[in-house]
Amino acid sequence: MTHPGVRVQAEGFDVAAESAALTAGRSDIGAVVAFTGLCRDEDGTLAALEIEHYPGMAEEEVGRVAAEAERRWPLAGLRVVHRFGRIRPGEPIVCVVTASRHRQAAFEAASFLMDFMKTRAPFWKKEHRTDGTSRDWVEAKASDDAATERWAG
Amino acid sequence: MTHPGVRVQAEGFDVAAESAALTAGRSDIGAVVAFTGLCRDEDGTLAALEIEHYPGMAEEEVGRVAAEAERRWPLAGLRVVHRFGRIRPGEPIVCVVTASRHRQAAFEAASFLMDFMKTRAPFWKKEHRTDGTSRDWVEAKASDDAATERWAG
Amino acid sequence: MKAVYFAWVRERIGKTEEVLAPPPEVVSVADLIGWLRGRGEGYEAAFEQAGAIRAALDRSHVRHEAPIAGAREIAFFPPMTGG
Amino acid sequence: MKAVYFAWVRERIGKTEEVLAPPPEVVSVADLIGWLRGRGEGYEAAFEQAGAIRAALDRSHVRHEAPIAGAREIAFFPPMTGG
Repeated sequence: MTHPGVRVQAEGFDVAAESAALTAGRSDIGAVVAFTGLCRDEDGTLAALEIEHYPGMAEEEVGRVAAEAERRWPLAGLRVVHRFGRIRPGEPIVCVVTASRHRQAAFEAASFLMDFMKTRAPFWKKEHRTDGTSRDWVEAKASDDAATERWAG
Repeated sequence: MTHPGVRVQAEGFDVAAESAALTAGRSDIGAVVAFTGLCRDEDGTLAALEIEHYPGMAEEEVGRVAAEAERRWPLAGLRVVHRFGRIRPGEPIVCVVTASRHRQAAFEAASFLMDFMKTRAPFWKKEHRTDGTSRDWVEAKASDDAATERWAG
Repeated sequence: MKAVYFAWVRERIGKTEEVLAPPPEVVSVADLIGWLRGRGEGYEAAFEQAGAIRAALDRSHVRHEAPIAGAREIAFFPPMTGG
Repeated sequence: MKAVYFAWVRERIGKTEEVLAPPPEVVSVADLIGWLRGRGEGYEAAFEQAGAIRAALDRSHVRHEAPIAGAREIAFFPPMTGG
């Protein structure tokens, strides 16, 4: 169930290179949407995020979401890269790149992938605070569940 | 009414550089959406697109659309670059980059910008065919009007 | 007032711009289109489906009902196909 | 069957994985959670809000009603916060 466009890694990534890989040598692609999710510093209170994942399942589950996106939209290609480990404010955490003939498919598929990544991919974020006193697990947001729900049916 | 994030130019652009310019030195941005619109070869029938624009109004109208996006969504920044002149299959025509704390604002604003770019920005595409026989103006699509309509209200 | 034309409106009229001096009874954009249609075959071809033609006054989109008084530049063009 | 734990479920239980040999009356994921809660304070703390805990059997999400028979690996973790 691992998908050739999906990677889970500790290293950073280059979203431009991911996009270029999808469009290289092709002239049937009219739209590329590249989403990058970045670590925010939460008004200076966050020193770093530590992202734990379920090795094996993370790749497989993201692959299942990717396959579902390809089933729903006519995509020319997609890439998903999700990092784990320690990530500092300003650094990228995740990217999703979708390519299609038309813009609506590319936009919707990228948005769908991110919504499902939030609620189905086995990653968990722990916050390391700048004051050193607390290290809390980020809580899942109801708004993310709601965002996922809108793709039902 | 020209907007500092808007450019209309004959030259190509680097969407990664546009994104980097929005996020450089900031750690309050959680999401960047970069849309790139590319010239398709229409199954080998298209040799090139020639894009005519209304100098002055093109910049102003895209600027008005950009200002409206900023009014509707809490954006940390946006960039829009639209090319004119002769563009070959595989080459980029337009890019829209939006940055925000949260992904939904970035996705929606980018999609909104593209929908309005299609229906309000004074650009016209003429097709140069590979068979050399015809040079037709691209017709506006009802689907683009419909896409714009969904942002009404 | 200066008129500018784009895409196939420009091609059919056969010029990119010109100075117009319409008579005082030409009040709205629609009036101006009607007046231009009487100026020759090219104009007639450009404006034959008048409802499809878009107009801008001083670089802002306007409806055909809009008054043209005071505008320095009027533009006529087909529906946009950028993006 | 191997059990693996993630995030605060792992922290509360105090281990990343272990081999479980539940009795035959433990049929579903929910049964296994109930059985684990009897194994000590850490498990009780991890599963005190059992409804909030997510489970996966052989790396696929499952509901708590799912039977565990035949699975080689069961995982317990809090709601995901990736992306």
